This record gives sequence, structure tokens and C-alpha cells, in this order.
Amino acid sequence: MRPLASQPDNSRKEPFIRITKRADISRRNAALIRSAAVVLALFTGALLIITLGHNPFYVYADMLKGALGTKTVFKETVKTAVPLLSAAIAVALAFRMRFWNIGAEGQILAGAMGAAYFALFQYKSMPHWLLLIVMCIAAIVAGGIWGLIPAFFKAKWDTNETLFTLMLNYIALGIEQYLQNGPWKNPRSGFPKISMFTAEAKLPKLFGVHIGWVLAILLAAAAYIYLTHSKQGFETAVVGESTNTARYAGMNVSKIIIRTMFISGAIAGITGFMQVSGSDFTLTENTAGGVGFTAITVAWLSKLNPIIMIFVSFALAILEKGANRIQTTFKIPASAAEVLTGVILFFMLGCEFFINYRLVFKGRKERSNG
Amino acid sequence: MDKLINLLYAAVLAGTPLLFGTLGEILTEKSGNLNLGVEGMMFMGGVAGLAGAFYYEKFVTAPSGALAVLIAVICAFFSGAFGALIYSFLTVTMRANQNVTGLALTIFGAGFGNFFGEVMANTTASGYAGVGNKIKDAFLGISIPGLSSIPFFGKLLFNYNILVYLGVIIAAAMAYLLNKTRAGLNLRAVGENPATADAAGINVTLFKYIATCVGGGICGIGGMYVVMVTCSGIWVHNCINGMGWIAVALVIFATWNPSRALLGSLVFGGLSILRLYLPLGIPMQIYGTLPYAATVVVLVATSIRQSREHRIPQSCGYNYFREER
Amino acid sequence: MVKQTETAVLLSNVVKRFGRVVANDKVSLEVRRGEILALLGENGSGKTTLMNMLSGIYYPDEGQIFVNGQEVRIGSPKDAFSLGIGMIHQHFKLVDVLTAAENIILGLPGKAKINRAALAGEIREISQKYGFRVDPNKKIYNMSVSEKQTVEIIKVLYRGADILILDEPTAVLTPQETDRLFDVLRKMKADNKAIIIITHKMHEVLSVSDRVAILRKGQVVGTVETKDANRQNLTEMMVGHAVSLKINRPQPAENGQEALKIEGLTCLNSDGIKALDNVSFTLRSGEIMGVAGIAGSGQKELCEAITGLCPVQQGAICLSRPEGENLNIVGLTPTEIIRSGISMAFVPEDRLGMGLVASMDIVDNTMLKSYKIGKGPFLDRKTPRALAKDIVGSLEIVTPGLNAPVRLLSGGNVQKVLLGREIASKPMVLIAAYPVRGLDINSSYRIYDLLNEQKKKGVAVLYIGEDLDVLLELCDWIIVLCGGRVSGILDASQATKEEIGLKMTHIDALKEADL
Amino acid sequence: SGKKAQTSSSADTNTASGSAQGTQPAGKVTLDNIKIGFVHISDPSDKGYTYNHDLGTKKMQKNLNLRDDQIVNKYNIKEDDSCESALRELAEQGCNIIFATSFGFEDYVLAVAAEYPNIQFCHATGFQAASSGLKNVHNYFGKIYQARYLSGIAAGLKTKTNKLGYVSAQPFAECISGFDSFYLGALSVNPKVTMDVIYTNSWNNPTAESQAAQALIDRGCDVLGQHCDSTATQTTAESKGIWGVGYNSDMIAAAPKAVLTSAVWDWSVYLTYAVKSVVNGETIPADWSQGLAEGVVDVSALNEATVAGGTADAIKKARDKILGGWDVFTGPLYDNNGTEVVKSGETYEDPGSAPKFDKVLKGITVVSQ
Ligand SMILES: Nc1ncnc2c1ncn2[C@@H]1O[C@H](COP(=O)(O)OP(=O)(O)OP(=O)(O)O)[C@@H](O)[C@H]1O
Ligand SMILES: Nc1ncnc2c1ncn2[C@@H]1O[C@H](COP(=O)(O)OP(=O)(O)OP(=O)(O)O)[C@@H](O)[C@H]1O
Ligand SMILES: [Mg+2]
Ligand SMILES: [Mg+2]
Repeated sequence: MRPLASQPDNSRKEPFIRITKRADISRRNAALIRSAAVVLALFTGALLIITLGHNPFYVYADMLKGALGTKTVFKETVKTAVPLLSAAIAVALAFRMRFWNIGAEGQILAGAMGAAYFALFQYKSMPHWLLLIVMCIAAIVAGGIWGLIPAFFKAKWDTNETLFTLMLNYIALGIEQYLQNGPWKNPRSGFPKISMFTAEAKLPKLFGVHIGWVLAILLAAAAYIYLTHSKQGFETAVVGESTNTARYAGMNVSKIIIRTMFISGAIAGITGFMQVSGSDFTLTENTAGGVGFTAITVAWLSKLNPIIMIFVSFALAILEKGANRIQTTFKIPASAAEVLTGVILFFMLGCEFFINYRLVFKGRKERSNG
Repeated sequence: MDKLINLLYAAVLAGTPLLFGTLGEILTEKSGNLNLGVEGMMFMGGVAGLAGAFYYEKFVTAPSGALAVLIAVICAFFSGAFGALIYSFLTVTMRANQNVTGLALTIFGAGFGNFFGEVMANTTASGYAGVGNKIKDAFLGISIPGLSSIPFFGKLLFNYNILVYLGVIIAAAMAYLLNKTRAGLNLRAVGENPATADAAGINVTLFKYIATCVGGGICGIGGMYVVMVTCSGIWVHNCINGMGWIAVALVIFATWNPSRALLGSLVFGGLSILRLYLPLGIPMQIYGTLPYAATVVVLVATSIRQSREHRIPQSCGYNYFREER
Repeated sequence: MVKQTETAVLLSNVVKRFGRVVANDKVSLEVRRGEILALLGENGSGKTTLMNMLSGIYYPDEGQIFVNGQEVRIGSPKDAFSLGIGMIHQHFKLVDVLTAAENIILGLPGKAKINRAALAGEIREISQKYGFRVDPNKKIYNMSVSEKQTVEIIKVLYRGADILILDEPTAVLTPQETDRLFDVLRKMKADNKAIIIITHKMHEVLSVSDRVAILRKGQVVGTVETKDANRQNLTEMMVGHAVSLKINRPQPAENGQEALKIEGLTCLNSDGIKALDNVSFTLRSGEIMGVAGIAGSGQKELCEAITGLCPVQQGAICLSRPEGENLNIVGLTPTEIIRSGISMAFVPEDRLGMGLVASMDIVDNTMLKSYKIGKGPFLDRKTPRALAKDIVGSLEIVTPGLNAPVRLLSGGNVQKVLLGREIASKPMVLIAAYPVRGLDINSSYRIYDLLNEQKKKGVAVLYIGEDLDVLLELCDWIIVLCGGRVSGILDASQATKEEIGLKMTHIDALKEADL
Repeated sequence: SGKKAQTSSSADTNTASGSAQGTQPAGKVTLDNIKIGFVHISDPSDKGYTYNHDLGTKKMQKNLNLRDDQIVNKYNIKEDDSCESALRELAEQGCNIIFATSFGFEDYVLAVAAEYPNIQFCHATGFQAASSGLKNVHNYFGKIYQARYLSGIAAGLKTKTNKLGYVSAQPFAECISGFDSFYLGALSVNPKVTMDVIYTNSWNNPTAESQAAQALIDRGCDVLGQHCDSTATQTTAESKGIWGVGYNSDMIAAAPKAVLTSAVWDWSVYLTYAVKSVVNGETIPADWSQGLAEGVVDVSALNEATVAGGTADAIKKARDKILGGWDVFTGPLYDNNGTEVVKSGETYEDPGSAPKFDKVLKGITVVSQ
């Protein structure tokens, strides 16, 4: 057949590389790809470390040692992981409903304030165990309410929850600062600081770490069961998929949105309770300290699966502790450690690509999977 | 009267870095990319803008203020765009989760900014990474003979630093681009419905890359504003201080409309400094939450009468793959 | 002078795989200028995939494509446009928040600034040439389905396409709209354009096409001239074996009880406009009532009002309860309706957006409306799993497994899942809105059979349809809606298509007279 | 518990800083084997508080001729019980003396100190050492108000509008006594001067500091003092063509056209003293606060380009007065409601090392508290 002059020459149009979706991938291969990503991330990080003038092997070894090397630091790492885990569970619940709760930070703080009130002012009126329970309930209520406010407006007028929850973070922080500078300020201290809790208001320890870690793992298990096996979890997922479908199925969409966000906020509140009662023993403006944001990373990296979150939050805690450690040992500034953390996260994110897709190179015919 | 002018003037200055961040993120989100890393890109732009001016000053015997501004803008732009490029590569090409990538970029960018800021500071005798007076002056308010001295309007309209006007120009240019041009139309289509754009022959990947990187560049200029104007050309540790997050919020407030971004950043800027100009006897920690509370109120009010047009671009947050169902 | 034999597109041994699925298996096909080629095949037989390779959405794994005699590689939709290939997709590819004109010029080269006035002129010109009516400045989200389709066609024409592909363009059109579309297609054919149309409606194939190519399981099993074709032989080629294309209408139950009684129903739609106006009718057990009407005449609101999803302004909706006494469900929520003991099933028009959860598997979708059954806070997945297995088996649903998200199933199979679940709830009243839309002829008849089985079991069926032939064959009564009002209730065994068609536009005529 | 510390620290062999020798033998602590730990809330890149402490550490190291591996800095430690484990890690690494520099660390210091009676713990800005009953916990701070008083003199002489501005961080005694003394210094040379104060509600937020400075300028202030970490107050003053007085370290380099002088710290004085005390086996007082006389605080070199004529003399006179035993908070002093807070002839003295004076004096307006 004679080519027509007017036709564009398309003969070289086959792209050099094409992307196709993988049908499925074996667990082994997925693990292999993820490990490769970690290696690649460490390698890139190593380049960074070399430019800083250090030996990457020593630095990495020290990071590991700083996070896991001794009992003390190991406990510290667990303690860092606990709020990450529970806050990640909190946001994951909302995310399952496609409610973009970036307000865990504020909900944690609200919960912490609720718990702190009883720890500071009611510690004399009840026994240790009761006080802890009351604090926990106060945190649940306060965090839940802080989560419920944007949910109410979302349910009623479809108000954008991303912005709403973000704004509530700042408002919670303002309230905390007010309490710290004013009504709750420790009168004995010149500094605007809230008093330390008394022993009655402190969480007991198990194996050297406050029992928040047990609570967090239980929460993860409970959240897993809730999301996959409970009626309410089912409703949450359906509402997340389509409110139309939920309404069709006879679900009360508003109620479900509000309920889910109450639970999400409440778990964030529990996180706040564990922080003040297990870790800080007082309330400060750093009680949430960015945990609410890191938790989002944990939740997504875990694909919203609470069981996987246990491991991811621990991994991020190792990263955080390790990064802190090398500041002391190698005088690598915190900022450089942050860059390193960012790079490692980038690689972890990028590697998912190779799990979901694969590349087909020009000339090589794609074979069917099998 | 003077008090009001002062307040408005200060509001404009407070709103400008937010304006850049908001505009950059609007452009980004218009392409369907929800880049939460504005904070990081502002850090990156901030440090690079300073570095540009700083090293220019170092290597030239008689630095020119105007050229320093230009260099700072360009460096900030490309640095912010570089951050956005990482983001684009991960989300557009590698199809990584947009939320987490943005958060990772925030961590990375903040580290990047503080690290290089400190590296620069360590090269100076005084311990400050800062530029000289000539360059500092170039970032001060301009004074247009005649115009600037008009009562009331002179100060309110013709007396700002050059970046304020740049911000307004970018906003106007973006409004024009999005509403009047083919490129803008195609960009909106990419953000709304990439499959449709793709089927219409638009290079979705290219549009996403360009919009995200240019958007990141604009965010970078916002960071540079903080360093060169607010901090007068000196690196201050953690100088961006959450501004990127406010910018992300203002995008929603501005309903993805560059002209409303002008208003939004002005109002937010104004509310954030109101405490300094209009003491009301409220505890300052509570007063400080006013801009956030007001944002919530406006948000609820607008959501009550929400129109179809002023929504987030539909595909925003989701990655596109042609063969996906 | 039109050269009838000039080849526009030639596909040769084209193969496309998705993972393990071979969607197209060594397909060869010729498309000529000045002809309309119909592509026919069961759901999932690979028609859309094949066309997507022509339009640049997919890239073939093997094989060659020739356009105008030259071998080409179509790597993107842009390449397709430059070859003059334009496709109107099964699911509209339009940006909702943009205007018609904006959608039409998407992605086209031209001056940086859009000249809206000139553009509107050009669009009017094309519209006039082919006889469309469209407002260039109307936003897509304000448009009816047929308006959207018109925009799609203009979009393709505006780009100067002379090879046109239409993937199930009539699935959502009324017969009148379909006729208008076909007129346009014939005009284009006269313009020497090459046209490929995919449709599941046999009468359309027969009336509009010149040739028919039949796909089965990804392979072309034959091409026939339309003049040599008929419903029966085409269907047999498609399916691979003989099938019966008759709807056996069982006699309605003798004096069945009143299952649903609607009186003076008035509803507003989501935009606050009156969508139903004083509608009254009665539906008895063991009969099928068809609802005819042009799209948007209030069908959606009628279904949703009965199921408690659409608020009612005025009137009564009485449903019978097993215990006997009737209940007016106006003002009750769907949950309250279920709790009151009324068993009603609803197959909504929007399958994946309302009836099913696209990302969930068949099991979870099976329990969508029944998950609350049983004590305790936990889900019982055992019963739904057994039920799902049952549905998959008895309705011959093609699926990779019970745990595959329904999003991955073909349209026909999606519909079967939905219908299967609704029937399994043993309803007294079954409401089915456009249940065969987009389904191949074989699946459609399967659905008709299912509805008739329900009728025989004594269920009262409300069937919203668009194909008047089917309505006449399947239903006992036909209620015609026009602009939200009932313009007639006819006995289906006596009514004619013309009569119904007239009543579908009847009130418009009245309204005009009123003015 | 000392035994427990030993075992776990021997497992923690430190590759980089070569602390492989582990815990000190029970024998004598010498300058050659002493190990010093620091816990900081941020790192030196803050260019403020931690930066200055770090400078002090370096100076102390030089003074005492210590090796790098004798000093372990823990940066970016939060004020929660990660501070506790940082302290414990330092103890396990064999530190003989540990400095914790942020106020919020105090309670954790007390907890750990109780477990390690042989290690000295020094906490800056705190107030509980004396009352804790622990012999190995010590509070320290400096009389920075004396330096501020001197810097206030430069401001008082410079102002043309007779209105000073002051950007402060938080409304509590340390900040309040700080701006009081600054104002008193200015008042001593300029009886017409008044002062406006704005709090930023944070220690390091250049945007807020710059905005506060701008607001003060808009109120007619023409010399700005500060009690925040960043240089934004000074650079804003410079950009508006007015003047300022820096804090923490010499800020002239940041705003050479504006800065008159700065009130600065020299922490090495205490650090050197405390380390020496450990080596010499001497007790460190529970509350240590020294000032101008000992060189802990001072004003930096005056900026000849900006200060008003006679500033150097006036400051010298005041300095001599202070060195001669007079102190800043000498009555009669009235708060801004007119109540007499320090009686005539009396001098207010802080009970501990941390400032306690929290009355806003007459002539000072706090804008929106
Ligand atoms: N994006 C995709 N990813 C994976 N598989 C796909 C995809 N698109 C189509 N398929 C597969 O290709 C086969 C053919 O699908 P196709 O959409 O072409 O059918 P069809 O003939 O158009 O059906 P219908 O008549 O219902 O429109 C299907 O069986 C399906 O398995
Ligand atoms: N992305 C996908 N991944 C895997 N399988 C897919 C995918 N998309 C489609 N399929 C498979 O494609 C088959 C049919 O798909 P398709 O939607 O093309 O059918 P369809 O007949 O076109 O439906 P309809 O006529 O309603 O449009 C299904 O059996 C499903 O298994
Ligand atoms: Mg199809
Ligand atoms: Mg199909």
C-alpha cells in the first residue's frame, strides 16, 4: 500500500518505555522490591552522608544503635512509636471514610487538655486507677468533640474538612497556650509552665515503658477488627465510597460521619492522654509535637491497615531516634538528618510503583503473566 | 486614619508570602496534584533566594540591587520548582500517594532550608548568613515619585516592596491563564478529569509536571519573601514557621481562584496582625487564634451555599493512569 | 462521487492483553469510507478495547494498524486525532465544570487566547450542518444526557475527524434522540466519513449499519452485510449457540393485592424544581408495570420517592405489609421503611454510584442492605458469602472470584450482581430502573426472564425502561410520564408504540397550548 | 542503680566519640578524665539561646583545655520524658556533670538526679534545686537585667520620639523583669521616655517578631529592644530607618545601621566554674546567679555609627554604679497602676537564680496582652 503524503509519520511513535499494570505480584517479589527500595534509599542517603564528611557505615550503624542499641534507647524508641501508632489509627479511621482529617494534632491536644484537667485539679479526689480511667475518658470526650465539630459541619453542609481540621489545630494550640500562661500556670514557677503531674496521674510501666504501648497495640487490633469485621466499620467504608450508596443502603450518613469522626478524635485524644500521662507528665504546647502529621504518613504507608501500622510506626520511630542520635555522635545537624529522613521516605514511596506497575521496553513484546 | 492605613499596609505585607504560597498551590491543584509540601518548598525557595543574592554579592565588586532581586527570585523559583519536581516525579510518574509525598517533601524541604542556611552562616565571620545594605534596600518598599506621596492611597498602593507587586501580577496572570487561554483550559481539564483531557489529546503528564513545578516555584518565591523581606536578607532558623500550611488552607478559602487568593491572603494577613493594632483586652493566645476561627466561619458560611464551580478540581489527590479503570 | 470501497482503517492480527485476560486475540478488521460498520459482541468481548487502540487510549501488544493504507503507530489520543480518528467513549469524556465550547476545543492547537465568539460561531455552523441543537456556553453539568452526547459528537467533528467511533452511543438516549443521532450519522456517511458504531440494540444495528462485525471472546467471528443479517443470526454468531429472543409474558396474577398505591405524589428534584406533579397509580402483586417517558421526566424521583430517598412534597405512597394493613411511607427514611417490615427492592439506574460499592467485593456488596441483620456489633459474612456464591452461580456471573472488587466486573455482570442481590431479598415490590442499559442482548433477555420469574412469584414489579418494544412485550401496564405528570396509563397488550410515543410528549403539547 | 548503669553502658560502645573506656572508675575525677554532658532543647542553628550556650561550652572547653570527646551534646531534646532518657544516657556514658539548659527539663532532671547521686546536674533557669533536697542538683542563671539596664541607656539617649518599643516573647517574670530593667536604664538618662511592649507568644518566630516591630514603629517608637531569638526586630528597625538594641549575642552584623548595642550572655563563666568545682571536689551552690561583675552578662561593643553622643560615658557611669553595689531594681518603683512595688531606699533581690520580678512598671504599656 502506498503511503499518503499527507499522513504524519507515525512509524517511530512506539514509546521507548511503556508502563503497564501488573496483574498481581507475589508476596515474595513485593518484599524484594520494598527491600530494594530501602537499599537504594540507604545508598542515596550514604552519598549525602559522604558529602557531610562521614563514613555512611558508621553513621547507619550508629543510627541503629541509637534507636535499638541499648535497653534505654530501645524503650525510648518504643515510646516514640506509641503516639505515632495510635494517632495513625485515629486518622486511618477517618481516611477510610475519605474524611481528610489532618487535625489529629489538635485532637491530641484537646485530649491531652481533657486528661490534664483531672490530673492537675482532681488528683486528690480519687484513687490512682480511677483517676487514670477518668483522665482517659476525659481525653476521649475532649478529643472526640474536637473531631466531631468538623464532622458535624461536613455532614450538614459538606463543609471542607481538610481546612476545618487544620484550623482547629491552631485553635487548640491557642487554647493550650492560654491555659499554660494563665489559669493553669504553675504558680510556683516564674515560667509559664503547667505543673508536673503527681504520681497518681502517671501511667504505670510495663517492661520499662508506660503501658500506652500495650494500649496502642490493643487499639490497633481493635481498629483492625472494627474496620474489617464490624457493622460500623462497614458503614464507614461505604460512606467513604459513596454517600449515595450509603443512603440507598439505608444508612444514616450524617450519623456515620459524626460517629466515625468522634471515634477518630477520641483515639487521637487517647494519644494525648498517653503523652501527658505516660511520657510528659505535664501538658505543654509540644504535647502533640507534629505527631498528628507524621501519623498521616504512617497511615498511608500502611495502606490504612492498623496491623501494618504497628511496624511502620516503629520503623519511623527508629528513623527519628536514629536521626537524633547522629546529631550527638557525628554533629550532623538536625536539618541534615531531616533531609536524610525525607530521602528515605521518597524512596519508600517511589518503590510502590514497581509493585503496582511494570515497564515494557520498546521492541520487547509483553508476555502474558504466568 | 493613619492607624487604618498602617493596619492595611501591614496586612498586605503579612499576606504577601501567603499569597505566593496560595497561588503556587492553586496552580498545582488545578493540575490535580494535591501537594501538601508547600512548607517544604517555601523553605527551599527561601534558602536558595538568599543564597543567590548572598553569593552574587560575594563575587561581584559592585552588586546591583535590582539584579540581586532578580537573582533571588530566579533562584527561589527554581529551588521551589526542584522540590515540586521531586514531588511530580514521585506522584505523576511513579504514582506514589500524593498526601504522603507532600508530607515527606515538607520534612525534606525544611531540612534542606535549615541545612544550607546554616552552611552559609558558618562561612561568615559574624555567624549570620545575611546580605549587605545595598541588597537589603532593594527589598524595601519602593517609592514612586508623585504617586507614593498621594495622601492615603500613596502609601496603600504605591509604597510596597517589589515582591508585593510581583505577587499581584502573578495572581492576575494566573487568572488570565486559567480563564482566557487554551493552556489554562487544558490545565483545568487535566485537573478535573485527566482521562477526558488525555482522550482530547492533552499531554496530561506534561501539564501536571509543568503546573506543579511552576506552582512550586511560586511557593519558593513566597519563602524567599520571608527570608529577604520579613527577615531582611538573613537566614533565621525555621523561618517559614508553618506558613506553608496556612497557604494550603487559603487555597480552599480562595476556592481555587487566584483573584480570591488576593483577598484571602489580605484578610488572613490582616487578622494575623490585628492583635498588634487593635488591642481588645482578650488574652493574646486566644486573640492569636482569630484568623483561624475567622477562616472556619467563612468556610462554613460559603459551604452553606456551595456552588458547583467553586470546588476542588475533581481529580485532585488521585493519580492518573491511562489504562486504569 | 463516493468510492464505496476505499479502506479507511485496517486492523491486522491485533492482540491486547490485560494481565491474564486476552481482551483482543488476533483481531483483523476493515473499515471503509462512506459506510457505517456496526461492532457487535457480548459484554466483555473486547469491542471497547479494540476501539481504544484506534483512539490511542491503549497500545496494542501485537499486530498492525493501517490508516489510509499506511501502517501507523497510535501512541496517544493525539496521534489518533492527527490521523483523523475520533472516538465517542462509552462513558462520556467531558469536563463537567466547563462549557460545551470549552470541552470541544480541549487540547486543540490554536491561538493562546480563546476567542469565544468565533468559537461559538464555528460550533453553530457545524450544528447547523448536521442538525444539532446545542448551546456552546452551557455548562456540561447542566446538560441532559443527550445534550452531552451532542457535545461529544461535535467535539469529534470539530477536530475534523473522518473516522468516527461511537461506543454504545444510544445506551442512554431516548428513541427520538436515537433517531436524530442516526440521521446525523447518515449525513456523515454521505460526507464519505468512515463510521464505527458499537451497540447492543439489535434493531439499531439493523437500521443504521451497512456491515456488521461480530466479536466473541476477543476474536472476530465474522463480518456480514447488514442486508443479509437479522436479529436471530446475529445473536447466534455473538453467543455461539442458538438463543431464544422471545419474552414469554406470563399472565398477571388474578386480582393480586394492591402492593403499591401512589396518590397525588409531588416531589422536587435536587435543584428544587418540581420533578413529579400529582402522580397517582396502583401496582398490584404479580404484575409488571412499565414506566415510559423521555429521560428526565421524573423517573428517577419516582423511584427514589418510593424508596424514601427523595423527600416528598405532597401525596401518599402506600405499601402493603405482609401482615396486611398498608403503610404510608411518606416521611420515613429507608431504614425506617425496612424496619416497618416492608420488603422492597430497588435496582437503581446508577449501578456503581448508588446500587453497589465499586471497590468492595461481591460478598460485601451482597450484604450492603442486610449487613445489620443479626445481633451484635460484628458482621456476619458467612451468610452473604453463601448467598453471593448462589447469585454468581445461578446468574452465571463472570468474575475472577468472590473477592474481586465489583469495579473490575463487566457492566453486564455488575448488573447481575445488583439484580441478584435485590431479588434475593424476596421483595414484595421490585423497582428496576433501566436494568438492561448497556447489557448485551443475551444478558438483557436473561434479565427479562428474571423479572418475569419474580412476577410469577407474585412480586409487584415497577420497570423503568426506554425501549418501547421491550416495554410492550414485557409489561402488563405502561404508565407514561411526561414532565413529571402522568400522561396516560395503558394496557400493554393493546397499546402501540406510536400511542406511547405521543403520550411521552403529550403534556409538552398541552403546556404549549396553556401558554 | 549505679551498677545497672555500668552494665548497660558497657554495651553501648560508642564508635565515633571514642567513649569506649565506659564509665569512670570510682577514682578521682580530673580535668583529663572528666566527662561533661549537655541536654539542649534545640541546636546551635537557632542562633539564639542554644547557640549562645554552645559558644559558652566551647569557651569553657578552651579555658580548661578539654578534649572534644569529653563533651557530649544532646540536641533537640523535647521537654518530655525523652529528656529523662537523654539524661540517663549521658549518665550511662560516664558523664560526671550534666547541664540541662531549658526550663522545661527541670522535673526530669530532679527525677534522674535522685538515681545518680555521684553525678552533678546543673539546670538553667529553674527554681527547684534548693527545695528538692538533692545535693547534686543546682540551678543557675545570670543577672541579665543588669546588661539590659545598660543597653536601655543607649536606647534612652538615642530616642527622638521619647518612645521605646520592645518585642518580648512571653508574659512572665524573666521577660517582664527584662523589659523593666531596659526601661529603667533608658529612664535614668531620659526622664521623658515611655515604652510600648508587644509579646509574640513564641521564642523564635521571625515573622511575628518583624510584625510586632512594625506595629511598634507604627505606634511611634523609634528604638526597639527585644527578648526573642531572631534578628527580625533589629532588621525591621533598620529597614524603617530607626534603631534597636539586640539580645543574646552581638547583633550588629545583622543590622549595622540600626543596632546600638546588644545585651549578651557569656555562659562559659558558669560552665567553667561548675566543671572546676567537680574536679576540685567543691560544692556547687543550689542557686547561682551572677552578673556584670563576673562577666556573665554585658553589653556588646557599642556601634559607633549609631549610638548617640555620650552613650559610652553614661553606660560606663552606670556600670561603675552597679559594680559598686547598687542594683537595678532600687525603689521607689511603681507599677503601671501607680502602686509602689519597691519602696524607696529598698532594692528588690531575686530569691533564687531565676528572675521573679513580674511587675510592669509605670511608663510601660503592654499592647494587647
Ligand atoms: N483497563 C483494563 N484493564 C484490564 N482489563 C481490561 C481493561 N479494559 C478491558 N479489559 C478486559 O478486556 C476485555 C474486553 O473488554 P471490553 O471493554 O473491550 O469489552 P466490550 O466488548 O467493550 O464490552 P461491552 O459490550 O460491555 O462494552 C474484558 O473482558 C476485560 O477483561
Ligand atoms: N482494570 C481491570 N482489571 C482487571 N480486570 C478488568 C479490569 N477492567 C475490566 N476487567 C475485566 O473485564 C471484564 C469485562 O469488562 P468490561 O467493562 O469491558 O465489560 P463490558 O462488557 O464493557 O461492560 P459494559 O457493557 O457494561 O460496559 C470483566 O470480566 C473484568 O474481569
Ligand atoms: Mg465496551
Ligand atoms: Mg462495556
